[in-house]
Amino acid sequence: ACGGGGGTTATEEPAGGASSPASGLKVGLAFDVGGRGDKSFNDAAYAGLEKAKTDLGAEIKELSPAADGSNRGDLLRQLADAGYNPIIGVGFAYAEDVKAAATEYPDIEFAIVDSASSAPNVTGLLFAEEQGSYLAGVAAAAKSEAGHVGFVGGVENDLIRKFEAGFDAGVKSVKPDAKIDVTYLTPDGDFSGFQAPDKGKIAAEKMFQDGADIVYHAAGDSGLGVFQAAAAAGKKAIGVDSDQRQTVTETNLQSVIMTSMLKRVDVGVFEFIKAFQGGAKGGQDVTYDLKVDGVGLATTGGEIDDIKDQLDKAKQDIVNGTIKVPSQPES
Amino acid sequence: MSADTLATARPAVELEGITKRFPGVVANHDIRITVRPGTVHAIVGENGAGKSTLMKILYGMQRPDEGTIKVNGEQVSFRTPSDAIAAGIGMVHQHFMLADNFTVLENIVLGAEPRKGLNLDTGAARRRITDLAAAHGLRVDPDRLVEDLGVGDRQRVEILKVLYRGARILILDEPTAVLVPQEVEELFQNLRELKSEGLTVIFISHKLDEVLDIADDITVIRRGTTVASVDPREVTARRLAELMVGSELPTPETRESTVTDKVALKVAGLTMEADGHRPVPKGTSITAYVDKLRQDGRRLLLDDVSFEIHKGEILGIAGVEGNGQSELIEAIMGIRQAHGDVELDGRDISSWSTLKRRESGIGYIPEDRHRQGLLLEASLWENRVLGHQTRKPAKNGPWVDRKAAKADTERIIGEYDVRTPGVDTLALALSGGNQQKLIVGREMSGEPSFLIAAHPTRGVDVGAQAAIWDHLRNARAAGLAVLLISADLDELIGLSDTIQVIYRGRLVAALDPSDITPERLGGYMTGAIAGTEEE
Amino acid sequence: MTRVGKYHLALVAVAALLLLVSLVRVVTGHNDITSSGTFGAALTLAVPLALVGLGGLWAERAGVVNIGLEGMMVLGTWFAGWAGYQWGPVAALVAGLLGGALGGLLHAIATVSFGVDHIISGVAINLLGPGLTRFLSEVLYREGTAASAAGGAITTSPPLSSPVPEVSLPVLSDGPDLLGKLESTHWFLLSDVAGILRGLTHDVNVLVILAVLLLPLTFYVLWRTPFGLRLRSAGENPWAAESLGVSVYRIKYVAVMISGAFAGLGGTFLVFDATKYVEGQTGGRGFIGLAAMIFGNWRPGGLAAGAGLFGYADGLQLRSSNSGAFTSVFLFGAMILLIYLVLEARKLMSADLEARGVRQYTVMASATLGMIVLFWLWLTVDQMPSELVKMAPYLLTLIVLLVASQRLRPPKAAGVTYRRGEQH
Amino acid sequence: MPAGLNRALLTLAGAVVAIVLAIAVCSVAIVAAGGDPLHALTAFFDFGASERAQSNSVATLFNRAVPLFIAGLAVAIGFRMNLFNIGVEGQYRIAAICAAYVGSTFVAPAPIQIAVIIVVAMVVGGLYALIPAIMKVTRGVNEVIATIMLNYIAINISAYLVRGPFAGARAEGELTVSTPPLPDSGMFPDLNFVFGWFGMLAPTREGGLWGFLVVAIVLGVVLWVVLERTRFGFDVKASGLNQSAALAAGVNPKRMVIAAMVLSGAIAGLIGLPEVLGSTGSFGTTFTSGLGFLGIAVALLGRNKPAGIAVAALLFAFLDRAQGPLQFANIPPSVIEIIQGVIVLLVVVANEVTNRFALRLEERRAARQLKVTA
Ligand SMILES: Nc1ncnc2c1ncn2[C@@H]1O[C@H](COP(=O)(O)OP(=O)(O)OP(=O)(O)O)[C@@H](O)[C@H]1O
Ligand SMILES: Nc1ncnc2c1ncn2[C@@H]1O[C@H](COP(=O)(O)OP(=O)(O)OP(=O)(O)O)[C@@H](O)[C@H]1O
Ligand SMILES: [Mg+2]
Ligand SMILES: [Mg+2]
Repeated sequence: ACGGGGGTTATEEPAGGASSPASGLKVGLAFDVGGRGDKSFNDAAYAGLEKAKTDLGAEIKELSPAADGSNRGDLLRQLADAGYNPIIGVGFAYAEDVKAAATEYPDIEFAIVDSASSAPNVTGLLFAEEQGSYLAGVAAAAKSEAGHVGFVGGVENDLIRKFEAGFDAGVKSVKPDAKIDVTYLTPDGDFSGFQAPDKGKIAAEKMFQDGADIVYHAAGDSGLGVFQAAAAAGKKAIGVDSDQRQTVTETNLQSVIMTSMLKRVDVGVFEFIKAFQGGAKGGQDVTYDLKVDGVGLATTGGEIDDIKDQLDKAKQDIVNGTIKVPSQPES
Repeated sequence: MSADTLATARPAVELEGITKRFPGVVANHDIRITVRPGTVHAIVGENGAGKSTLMKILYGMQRPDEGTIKVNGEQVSFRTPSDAIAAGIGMVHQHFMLADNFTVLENIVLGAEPRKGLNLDTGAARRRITDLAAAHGLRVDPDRLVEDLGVGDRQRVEILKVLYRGARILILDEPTAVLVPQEVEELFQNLRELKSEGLTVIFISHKLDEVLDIADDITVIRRGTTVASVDPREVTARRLAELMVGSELPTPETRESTVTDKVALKVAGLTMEADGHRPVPKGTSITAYVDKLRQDGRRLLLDDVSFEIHKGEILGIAGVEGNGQSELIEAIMGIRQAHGDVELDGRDISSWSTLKRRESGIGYIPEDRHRQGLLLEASLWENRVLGHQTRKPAKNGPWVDRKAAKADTERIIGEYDVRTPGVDTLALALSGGNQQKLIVGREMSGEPSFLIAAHPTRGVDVGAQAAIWDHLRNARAAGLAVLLISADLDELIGLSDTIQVIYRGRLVAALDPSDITPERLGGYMTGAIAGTEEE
Repeated sequence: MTRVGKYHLALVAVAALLLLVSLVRVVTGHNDITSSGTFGAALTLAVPLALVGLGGLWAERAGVVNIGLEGMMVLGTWFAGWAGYQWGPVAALVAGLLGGALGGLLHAIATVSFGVDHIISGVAINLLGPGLTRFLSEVLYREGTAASAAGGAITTSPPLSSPVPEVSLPVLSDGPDLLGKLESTHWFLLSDVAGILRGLTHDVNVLVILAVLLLPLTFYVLWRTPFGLRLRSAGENPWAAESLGVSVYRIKYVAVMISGAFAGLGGTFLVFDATKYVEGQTGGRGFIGLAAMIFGNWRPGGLAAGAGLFGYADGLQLRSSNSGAFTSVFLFGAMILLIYLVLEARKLMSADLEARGVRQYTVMASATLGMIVLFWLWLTVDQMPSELVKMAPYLLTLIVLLVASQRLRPPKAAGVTYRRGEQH
Repeated sequence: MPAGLNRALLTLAGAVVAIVLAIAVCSVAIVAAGGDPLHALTAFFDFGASERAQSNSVATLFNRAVPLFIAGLAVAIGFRMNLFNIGVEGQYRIAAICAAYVGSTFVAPAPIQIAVIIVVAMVVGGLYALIPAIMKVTRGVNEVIATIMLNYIAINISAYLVRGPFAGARAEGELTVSTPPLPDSGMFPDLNFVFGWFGMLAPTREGGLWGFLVVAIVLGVVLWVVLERTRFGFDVKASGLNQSAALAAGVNPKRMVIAAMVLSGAIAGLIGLPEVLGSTGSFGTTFTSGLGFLGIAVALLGRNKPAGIAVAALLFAFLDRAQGPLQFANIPPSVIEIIQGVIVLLVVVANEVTNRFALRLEERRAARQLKVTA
């Protein structure tokens, strides 16, 4: 997934946003279930959209689907009918709907976050979560005194399993015999696992009780429980998506967040809009990986500053292709 | 004591121009009644005449559309029963108003609980209830669950409820419908005692001899309005009936015997376990198994019940309620499992389903029409289909034949004089008596060979009673075998060709109805007299 | 007499169960089965279920079926979060109670005053609760608001302004932590008891204590006071109650609002646990709480057992994805079947003629087969597919229901639309 | 007859009042959110500017209504017997995944292919509903609690199946999982031609107007006939109204529980098919869940009668469709959920109120009649 003309869009067109007239660019965006205000994935996408508004003078419209997600396709169509172009679907769940909408509206450019391009007018905005998670794994292993770490996933779907796979590989690269506990809160299809801090707490508590000293979460709002468990146990946790040491307001929790695996959906969304304005066409994937800093580790708090060299080395190896990070866990 | 003399001067209850309308019915229309204090005042009238409605109005459960109520001379306007209770009125309803899952004590104190701190003071309540029960001869165990009680006990609980609240005016809506003569006599004894203590009793009954026995004044209601006020000493039951319905007082006498020698129903060794039916183990005979059950001290609801009913015969089962009548019926109908054999027209039907039994010619007038006989929220024609859903005229292939069912319902309405606006009326809109007539009509259709009639005229007025008896007699003459269960001993003695007494699940006596009085029969039923009378 | 007998029987059963569990733990080496961690988790998971189940109990005992508990719980979480971030836990508690009670009030108006079908009103409240709270969040927590600056967002409230106090049993489960020491020795039985006790007493949120107290309190109020008698009479036979002057409408209103308040309290507990409101954090607990209530035969004690069983299975499930502790369930099942078989076999020996029959033999044969299969599973499987582990709490509840074929006795008039003066 | 007409008019008036009140309540909310209620109201009727958008919107409306309608029917069967089948949710999920998978394993002419899929869905749904039914009749397990538990179990089973044994091939970079796609012969033909009748453009949206609409209509009619006209329907009604009377009338309650539950489950099995056969062609990550719960509201709103359920389903679909337009009008979409809840409540309240009002009218009529005869 690393190829596909990736990462080049940013350089194809020099930023000339100011010269283009404000009118003309109408960008539509459809959120994943949960919609605005999750301080995470959806909000990051919105941040990119908003940047397009201020920097590129775009007119923007963002829609949230119904709670059961049944109207994802209709939102895309309604945006298309209202003259929005390009249109972005946020989340892999949009894969089929974007594909269908793209065929129905061949003149409109679409993008989908977290899924591959499926039509000539669809750009797949992919993120190498496994690479970022690999770095998180390296950091965890390097910092773990017990040689025992954990991973809490919200919902057991393939996206979250990507995080697990990268983390796993990263940890093993530093301490091959390290113990890694893995817990998913709910099975695929039951999205409550992203909204259950109490369950996140219980899962992480167990890991800390068993001797883990760092737990990485990819569990949305349930991550809060992981932080709480870490704070109670006097151990550390690793956040996800955004720099959670900054977004979490509780001071006692901030200090347990050793680092966060950043997933720059905002960058992806903004770059896509910019490229569109520059006349780029879809039909390909753009992968936001370590190379273009589409993923990475947050350094707020300075807790991983001492292992900076180690992390940089790992990053370099991945960028070079010396290390290939798996995107699905082995078992 | 001057207040006392004043009170005697003032009527206990005065109802003036009471009118109450229900959708489609005017239940009460310009009713006027004056009840003297310290008397038993009876109110009689046909089914649906409006007696219960009137009493509910007096008790604050329903509000009159027009008219005034005076209690002890004061005009009152009751919004809820608690207002009526506060004015010293208590009511025993026609249908039991008891919470089955509560104990007797809980049922009695509800709404007037003695307290100790925040707690319910059960000790004080129990003492009070035991005192009251002793004072009025109303035996009950305060700690038993009501669902385990027989009807007689329940009736006592209802009366205790009223006395517990210190009511001075008692309304009793058909309290005797479910009692045996001894119990009725006991109740009347109590009422006379209450009367002598200065209490006022308003008493409703369809049994006119009872009314004449106990009442000091009688008011007759017809079609929702008062038609006469009579003095019981100056009126006969016959005259009273004429006032009510404009017809003669019917008697349940059967004339000549129509009993044939062909056995219609044969029941042998019917035995039912109290704590759930268990199949007889392989290799054991039923008798051995049942013997073992008895030895083990297991309670048996039915204990080796055997009898035969011939075509054209009515077999009456006498018994105080709760002695196994319901179980016997349900075993014959296949609703509850039991050991033993049931044969219909020579065929063993003991393993048949209820449906198949009905199809092969068993009719069933259940004891509790609301529970087992009707779909209250369904139309009359649908109620006609009930139990006949697999037979003509209700059925047409897999379909329900609506047209034929409606036509046949019209027939029943005509033949049995069911008072209703039409076949599409909901069953719940009919008065109890009319509901009963519909059920009798339904069960008689399709010419059953055997009929179970449980309390066929309970709560039915005299006119309708006569009609139902006529129908039973005619069918019997045509060869119908009937198992009759009734708490009305006159009915039982009058209609039956043979009477069997059931006591604690056993048939304890076979009696000849031609030379038995209700009083003697009551003796057998309560176990006071034992042994079988020779014919 | 029989009551005492039942009570003793229950004690013996609990003791036997403990023995069995301890045995399984020692054999399998999965100490987590009775660890304080597991029981702590079980408690955390059981308490909201118990609270919401109590909510159901209050309503249904008064004759109103409350399927809207989920919606009321959602209201509870939102209001607790909203008040909590501004004024702290006490305010959160009050607001959560009131939020739930508001839902209850709505349900009461619809079902009691307007005679609307109880189920439909409940379903409507389940639609309304999430809709209304989402809407409030969209208005009050959107960007640029003070709440947003304090860390709120549309899907979460800002955190509680001060932490919720937690307490432990002094000496035993805190400080010297004697129970903890005993637990870590992993002795047969003793450590199990210690683990269980410590789990239930270590670092317990004050709301847990409140919730645990509410169970006996509910029993006391409903079964020992005049008010409770009236309330239950409204659920058994409202017409009888009415005929004795009980104001059934008022009783029902009070009961349904208390029911909502309990659901709201369950929601508040979740907020306290997460230190904030999180959209969707109730996760269907309203329904499971209702199930716990039915499981418990509309009684507080049974309800607690139901919630506890579910909480335990859920906690174990969440904590066992790595250790495979869940496979010991197979052994546990096999042992239960073994005990059953021994008991049955003894019955056969006693030459009781009832006991023998084709049915009896088939039951025993299938029990034997089941035992062998379970035992074999325990020996061969060391990691179950995670989905199967996840459904264990639900499956377990079903199995317990099947085995302990109970004679359920719902309040007779529950769900019946009651109208003053219109009984049939 | 005028009485019946009166009744119908009253009911209509009640519904209108309820909807007006619901709008009023929501207007308050909208104003609180800083929006313009009038704007919002027009958004509900905003089916798009272009003809294409309009026909797409209409298709969306019906495509949403169809599964809701089927869900309502499934729930209603149980309800008519006082059987509370909350398990529709789980039944349709399990049925859909099995049907989608079985349908993808072979290729046959369209009618056969589709028929097999439908039969599999109904059988699986029915069997899954059989579990609580059997638990109820043999062990007396309350069906509410059993079906709640089985719903969660269904989620887990289907998650396991779709990722394991029933998983289909996936494109590179795709993170959704699904069963293998159905062959073309498994896709239900659309009904786009209908738009031609009204002089509208055919919808361009994927799947167009789902042909399963026809199945739903047929199902509704058949069910109406079965429930209202056959002996089975009579037995169901009798059991629902009075269990003991039904028993005494020879209706076998155990058999009825099983029959009603299985029928309910079989119909529930169809709920997922419009989507699978109409557009997605497989069961996967984005499968619409929650229809079983909405079905409860729809069934009750429609008073457990097929025609009423159809109206209720259309109303819900109408409201759901406005999710997009409302957001275009800058109204928070959560308003829809509020409106749905409020409408459900108010419509039933209005129903009760009008019923009482009608009764009162009848009382007065009776009184007048009496005066005439007296
Ligand atoms: N709540 C009600 N709603 C509608 N109609 C009613 C209601 N209560 C009573 N009725 C009707 O009012 C009439 C009078 O009924 P009521 O119960 O007073 O008769 P009754 O004299 O007690 O008859 P019975 O001897 O059968 O007890 C009947 O036609 C009955 O159907
Ligand atoms: N809400 C109601 N709507 C229509 N009819 C009613 C209603 N409530 C009661 N009725 C009918 O009115 C009649 C009178 O009721 P009541 O309680 O006095 O007992 P009853 O039916 O007269 O007694 P019984 O059946 O013993 O003769 C009953 O037949 C009952 O079915
Ligand atoms: Mg009466
Ligand atoms: Mg009557």
